[in-house]
Amino acid sequence: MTNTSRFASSPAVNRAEEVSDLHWPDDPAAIPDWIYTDPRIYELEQRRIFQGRTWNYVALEAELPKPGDYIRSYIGATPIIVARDEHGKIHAFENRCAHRGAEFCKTYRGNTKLFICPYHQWTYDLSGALASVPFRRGVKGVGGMPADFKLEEHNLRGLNVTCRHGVVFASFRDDIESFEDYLGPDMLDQFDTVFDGRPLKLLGVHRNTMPGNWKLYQENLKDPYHATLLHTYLTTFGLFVAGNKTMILTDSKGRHSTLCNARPQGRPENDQSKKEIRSFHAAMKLADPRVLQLIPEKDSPWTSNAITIWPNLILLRQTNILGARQIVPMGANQFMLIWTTFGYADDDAAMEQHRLRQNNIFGPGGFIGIDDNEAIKFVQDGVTHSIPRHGVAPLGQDVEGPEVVITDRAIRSLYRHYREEMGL
Amino acid sequence: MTNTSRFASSPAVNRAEEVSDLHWPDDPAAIPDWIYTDPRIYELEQRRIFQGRTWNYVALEAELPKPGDYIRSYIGATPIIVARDEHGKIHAFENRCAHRGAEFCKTYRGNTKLFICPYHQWTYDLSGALASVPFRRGVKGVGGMPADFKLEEHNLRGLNVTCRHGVVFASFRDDIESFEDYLGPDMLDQFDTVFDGRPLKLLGVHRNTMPGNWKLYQENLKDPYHATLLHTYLTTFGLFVAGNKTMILTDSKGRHSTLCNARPQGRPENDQSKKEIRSFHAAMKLADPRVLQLIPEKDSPWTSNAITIWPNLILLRQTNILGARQIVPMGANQFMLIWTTFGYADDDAAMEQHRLRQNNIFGPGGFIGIDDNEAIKFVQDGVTHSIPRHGVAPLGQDVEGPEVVITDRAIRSLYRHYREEMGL
Amino acid sequence: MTNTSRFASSPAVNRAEEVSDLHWPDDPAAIPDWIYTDPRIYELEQRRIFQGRTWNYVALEAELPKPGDYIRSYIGATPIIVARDEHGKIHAFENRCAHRGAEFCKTYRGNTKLFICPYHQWTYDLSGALASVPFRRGVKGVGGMPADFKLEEHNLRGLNVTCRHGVVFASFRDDIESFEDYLGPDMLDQFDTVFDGRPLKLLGVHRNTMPGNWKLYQENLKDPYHATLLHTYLTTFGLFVAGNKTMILTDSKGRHSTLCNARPQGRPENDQSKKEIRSFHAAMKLADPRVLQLIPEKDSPWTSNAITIWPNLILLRQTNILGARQIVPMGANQFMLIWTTFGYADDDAAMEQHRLRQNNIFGPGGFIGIDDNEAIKFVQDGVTHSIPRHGVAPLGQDVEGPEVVITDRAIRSLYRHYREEMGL
Amino acid sequence: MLTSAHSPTARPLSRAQLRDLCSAIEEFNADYADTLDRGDIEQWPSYFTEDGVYRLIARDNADANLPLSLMSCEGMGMLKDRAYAIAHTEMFAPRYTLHQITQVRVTGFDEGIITARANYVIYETLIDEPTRLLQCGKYRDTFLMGGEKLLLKERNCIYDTVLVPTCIVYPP
Amino acid sequence: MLTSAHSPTARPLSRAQLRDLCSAIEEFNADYADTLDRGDIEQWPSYFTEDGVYRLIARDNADANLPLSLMSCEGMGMLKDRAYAIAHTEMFAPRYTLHQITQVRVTGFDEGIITARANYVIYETLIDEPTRLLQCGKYRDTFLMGGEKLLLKERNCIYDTVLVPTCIVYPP
Amino acid sequence: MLTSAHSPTARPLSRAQLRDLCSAIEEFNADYADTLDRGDIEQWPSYFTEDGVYRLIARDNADANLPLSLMSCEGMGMLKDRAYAIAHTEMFAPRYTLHQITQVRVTGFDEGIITARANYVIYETLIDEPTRLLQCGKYRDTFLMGGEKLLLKERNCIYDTVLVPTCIVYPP
Ligand code: FES
Ligand code: FES
Ligand code: FES
Ligand SMILES: [Fe+3]
Ligand SMILES: [Fe+3]
Ligand SMILES: [Fe+3]
Repeated sequence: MTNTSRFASSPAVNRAEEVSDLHWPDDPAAIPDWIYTDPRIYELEQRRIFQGRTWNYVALEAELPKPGDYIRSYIGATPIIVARDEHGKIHAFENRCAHRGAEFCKTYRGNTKLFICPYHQWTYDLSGALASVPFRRGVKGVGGMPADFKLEEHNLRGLNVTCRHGVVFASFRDDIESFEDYLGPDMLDQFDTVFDGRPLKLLGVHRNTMPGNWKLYQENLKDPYHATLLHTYLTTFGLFVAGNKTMILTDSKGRHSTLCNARPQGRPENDQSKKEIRSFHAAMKLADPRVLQLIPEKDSPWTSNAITIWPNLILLRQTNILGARQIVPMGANQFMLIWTTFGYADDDAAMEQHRLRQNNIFGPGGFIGIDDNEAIKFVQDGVTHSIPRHGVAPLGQDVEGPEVVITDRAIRSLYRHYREEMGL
Repeated sequence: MTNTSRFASSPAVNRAEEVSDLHWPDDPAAIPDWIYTDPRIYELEQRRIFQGRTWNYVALEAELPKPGDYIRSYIGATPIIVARDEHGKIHAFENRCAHRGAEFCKTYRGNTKLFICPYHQWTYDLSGALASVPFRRGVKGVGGMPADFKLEEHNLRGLNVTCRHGVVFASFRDDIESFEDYLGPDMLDQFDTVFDGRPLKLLGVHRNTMPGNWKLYQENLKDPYHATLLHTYLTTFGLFVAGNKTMILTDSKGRHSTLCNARPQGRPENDQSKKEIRSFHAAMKLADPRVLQLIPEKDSPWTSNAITIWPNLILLRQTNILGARQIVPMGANQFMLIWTTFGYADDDAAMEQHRLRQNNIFGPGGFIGIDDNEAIKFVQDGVTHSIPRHGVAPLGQDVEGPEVVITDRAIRSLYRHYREEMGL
Repeated sequence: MTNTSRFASSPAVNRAEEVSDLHWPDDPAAIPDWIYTDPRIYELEQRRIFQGRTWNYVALEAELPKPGDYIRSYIGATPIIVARDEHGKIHAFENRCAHRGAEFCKTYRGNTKLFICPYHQWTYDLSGALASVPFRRGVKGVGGMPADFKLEEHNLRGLNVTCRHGVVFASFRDDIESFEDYLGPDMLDQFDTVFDGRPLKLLGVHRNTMPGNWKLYQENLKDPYHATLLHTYLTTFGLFVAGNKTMILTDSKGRHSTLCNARPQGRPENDQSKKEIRSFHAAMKLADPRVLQLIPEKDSPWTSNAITIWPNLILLRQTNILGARQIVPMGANQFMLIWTTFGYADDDAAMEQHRLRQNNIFGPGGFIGIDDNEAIKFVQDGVTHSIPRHGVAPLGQDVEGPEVVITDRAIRSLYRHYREEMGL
Repeated sequence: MLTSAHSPTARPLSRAQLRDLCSAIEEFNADYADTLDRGDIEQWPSYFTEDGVYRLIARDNADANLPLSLMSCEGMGMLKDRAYAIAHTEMFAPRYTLHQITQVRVTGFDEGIITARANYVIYETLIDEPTRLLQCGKYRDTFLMGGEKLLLKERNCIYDTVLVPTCIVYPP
Repeated sequence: MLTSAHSPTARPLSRAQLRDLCSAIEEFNADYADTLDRGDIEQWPSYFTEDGVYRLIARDNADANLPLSLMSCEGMGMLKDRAYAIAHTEMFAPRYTLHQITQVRVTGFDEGIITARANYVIYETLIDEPTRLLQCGKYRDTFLMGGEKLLLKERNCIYDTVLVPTCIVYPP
Repeated sequence: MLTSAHSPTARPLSRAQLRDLCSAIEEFNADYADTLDRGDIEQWPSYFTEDGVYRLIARDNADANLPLSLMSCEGMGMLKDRAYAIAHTEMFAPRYTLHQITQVRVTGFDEGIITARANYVIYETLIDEPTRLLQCGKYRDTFLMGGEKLLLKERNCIYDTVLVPTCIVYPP
């Protein structure tokens, strides 16, 4: 990275550090409200987590297949650009002009040779390096840049980039372990069940704002308890049922996790666990079952893998849906979700159509997406307006094995890691 | 109340206590701008006043006549539920799930046997007690709640409830005087002129947001000066005129008050005081006077009683209108008003129609409501954007008797009490 | 000014002073992000700059030609009223009632003898002096104002007012140099080229909000670099081109500035500097060139003068357009612009029509206005969401002469002054 | 219930009749809105019959069968009294309003009485403030057709915007 | 492309025919919107043909020729499955919605197949929250005319509000 | 005054004529809006006559009889120059706009000159920002009827949204 002298931390962040009045409760199952509501925590998270030693999802290679292709993206709340240069190499850099700070790129995606900031036309190449500034030598021999002005000292702030099986991750830090070590063997194995190296095909992108703290979304995907209770589409049609064969993995640091579920053939028999599930609609039948039809395509024992990669990525394989959800925090009580849906480049037309049809389950208009989005709003409403205290995640034990489904183990392990990173 | 260990105060509130830079002016008639604009004061008010030793209006019994009936309500900014159990007892508790904090009830009113939080289906009875949690023992003998998990330690946060003559009040504190002692004899007498014990009939509810600090509304109803100047409908038609027989009462602590006015028969003669009143329209006549017609129904000497009960209730009896206005603060510069309008259960159809017709005077579209709502916006605009200083409430003397009408006595007494409660 | 005891500073401002964590970078060309984003800086600017020893533009005399005419205006974020009394004298005072603080005047402009606050009808004359309060002596000899109540102690907060050539400036301070000394000889000369003493005629007013910090607008008009790069209408049609005869003046304190440009006859030849300008469209021709036609009306060597008068005024003479732009800050990241467009009272109908037509260039829908408004949003977006650091304004040298066009000299000199005033 | 589906029509109308009635009501609503949006409130009663009824009703009250109205005028007298109060006696900051009235639908016709509905949205603009949505809702109307001229026998405005921003000055 | 100008009509229509079709579609849209705004979602499929197609498409996906839809129903089965889910199985806070549908324009007519477009805006109101704009966009429709009755063979809703606020429960 | 009540018509029109004119103008406005909302600004001048006049006027200036316009095009030359500038030379972030045009009302007809009015609301959507109300106002139009085809001789847009959010790029 270049001109690091320009990258001093902000007063906001300095002040955010004054959180000495915040005390984490002793009960290991307790989660204090203030991690969802306090703006100082939000500022601190930007620096300690998103700008810290983390690999952040920023793009799929399939979104920028050709040299010159680029997309706008984010790390934490920071707008960035991901671009592929003429040699095919992928770069990522801040979407902030090195001159006066303009967020110069305002298109979702495109193809270009150069990025030109509109204000004063400072011009950057596909690696984010400053290529030229107008009137560098002034006009008629007067004015312009100082004699000692060096273009290379005014590049866009570059990011550390890594790709695996078509997925692009970036970090503000150079001193960080490899992505493979970051995930660890078990998560990497899960990652590779979704991204098995086959070229991907982008099907589309959805975006929505969520009226809640971004961590509530990480929790949601680490929470098998809600999965088997809230979602009629999962419970009634057996996509995720407590009775199914299940596995819950976390990495050694407890920050990443995967929920695996093996859907039985046909409809789940009316087993014991159903009684406890109000969302189970025994009578319900689909007039058009194609939306749930499983077309075998992997030799995985699992029919769904819900992978959370800390801090900003949710990977979901459910039946034949493949999707990446990018978390973009927008303050303590709001975040943006970017739902990138894809298939494999070698899908035939029928399979592509099947994935598109099945996607009715997810997204901001999906049968399951609506449940979760609303539930997260309910929680943020509660912690924002009620008398501050703490919630509890007491289910299961930390020592239990991966097959135990009614557990908050993955949530507790996340917050152990979080407290370390945040110094709380 | 239960699991008090979970009710530690919030960092926001802790930080709100740092108000040492705020100094109340020496002039007893002065009111500093910062009580209307400073977010720290707002936070402190939530804890010291709304969560302090106060009785807060939360419902009319007529809103939940049957067992299982409930309504959403608020104390301060905190969403609560008021419910009537199978034995007819009324309970109030926070609208915040004891599990992860969801604001689980999102309907104005309804009837139920149980409250089920949608996220993980924790289920509460009509008293707010946790009745069941799904998968408490896990599945197939593994997972689930710890062995020592006790339902009764995870009830919804209950409130101290009292009812008088069909009106429901609640408090976060158990160590508080009775409602009757809280009002004191004079205010209680006023309260009973509106609520004489006859069953009430709910006519409807209006809601609006007010772009001002909530205390401005308390002041407005303690301010006979504006009443006789701002409101053409009061002055021109003699509903509230300085020249009328008037009484202004406060309780011994100065926090509650009542403005009583006796409307003369017919139209007020063009007396001395009219000259000073620009809002007086001598020429004005009503094409349809029914809206102001007084149908005698009480042996009270007064035709209007404007009762302010600290901190969140305005009771208004004006001619034949009966209404309760609940104040819900929403930050330093905004609050919600909930206007609950009612009659008596034994009103005949004509009387009910008369009350409904007369209600054109009040509410967010009422002839008088518009005047006040706008005036309060004007004040908030002024104190927010001008150079901070203080306003003055100098009229009258604190020692004067209740018959003196041109006085700010009730406003000054309120703020003496307020400073004590707030430690300012 | 009166009752200054009432004008104590606000807690917000007191707390705003705690900016010890903010450090201005050593590089004289560097400008830190936090001056555009930190709310404490915004509060401090209100007090140190807008309420400090500055002359703030508040009106044109042509907006209030007759006795009793008034307009709403602002100094910093503070709403004020500018009024002409029966003797023709112009007064300015806060738009905040001395009683309870209502912003009582809610019309753009009007004519009146008295200002009556609607809440309790305190009545002020055209100088802002309190003329009367209703029921001062109460009713029937009781209540009302204390015996020692003095009207003259409750006037509206008056401002120090000065006029030059039909332009009205005001200051919260009495201990301030004359407007002429405030501008200094060179700026005064520039001011007088726009306002040569001829009576003005108001053509209209436009208002828009800008999603950026107010200082970015001052910079924009002190930035010849962008002028010659961003604006196709300037570059392609030669209205402002690096190659043109140019002059950049600042006052001795470096807070005010003027950019002068002399447009060549006809279209600028395709000179050297064009190559560097991406916004230059050699091919572009106007189907209707009247919008750019220069009708000679001044003996000035310049065809455009862009004058920035610290802190809230931009004066623009471009071709035959005459305009004043008033800056009204609305928080750290937003401000309002009030574009007042005028001609001379002795313009004939054709000249007035010409000015109106030419005004298509400026304003929130103008060919140039759009460019600048968008550019400023881009910068605020960048400094708000990227990792806080500093921008650079390195062009040119501080010692260079006024003819050097590719320079940030005026920006740097502004911030030297700014740091002194702000104590940063 | 006021918010339920439309009432059956007594005698079925031909497409052409329906279309003519519909466009007549659209014209009526355009003039009604323009009168209010010009601030010419004292003309507002002229859109009603002598016994005309106007009600402004919060949707939650309507759904709960609670009889309260935010505004309620029974007949020309109360219509005129409200118009006069707004024009001459009520205190409020000056404001611009703009109506958008869409989906006019004739739902019944019988003996010169037309029942119809429409959706409305009202934007309010205060000085130096952004334009905001003041209220959206549904008209539930009964018109009297006198020759070419339509008059409102009853207009019920059922508003979705239950949480009223500050206050409603001009009747929707 | 779905957001491009309207397709040429096969046989030119007379003004009168156009006007009649247009007002018929306006009536259709008024009823369609009223059904949804009453929350009567289970009636929604009845506005489509047996093979009717419904799609809700983000404008940026449409412009980039990406095939993904936010909602997608191919035929009556999927239409009914979505209606049932909304009515009975999905968890969401109660809400009011209000449609405004404007600029209905018939763009083609051939063999009883009508192509048309319109603009829509939907307002959403949650309990104790201000009314907010949920989504605005364009209908790109194909109607089947069966005698007097119109049914949707295809409704594509192309929405400008790419950044969806929380979620879309009821189909626009 | 531009915001005052509508001008009297020279010769009274029959209901049918009024209806036909009204629906013709509704079609015109639908196409006008669709052209702008597709971003096809260079087609915009084609909706005007050679001597067509376009003005965008703040309501407070109109009410105060101040002659300034936010945009002003006198004739085809200036219309094309503005269209070209927006399409090729002005710098602004890409945006979606959506018009809603309602209450089209024919207010006069004489010698093939039609005066009409309507209300408009424009929504603007920027990348990764919520849709916002850009402006609402009133069209005050004069159309020239050439056979079947309508063209604008004059369109005055009087906008209520006096406090413009940032800027207006595309003419309303
Ligand atoms: S801000 Fe980017 S070139 Fe100046
Ligand atoms: S949050 Fe209520 S059950 Fe989990
Ligand atoms: S606030 Fe102005 S008179 Fe009382
Ligand atoms: Fe879920
Ligand atoms: Fe009042
Ligand atoms: Fe510029």
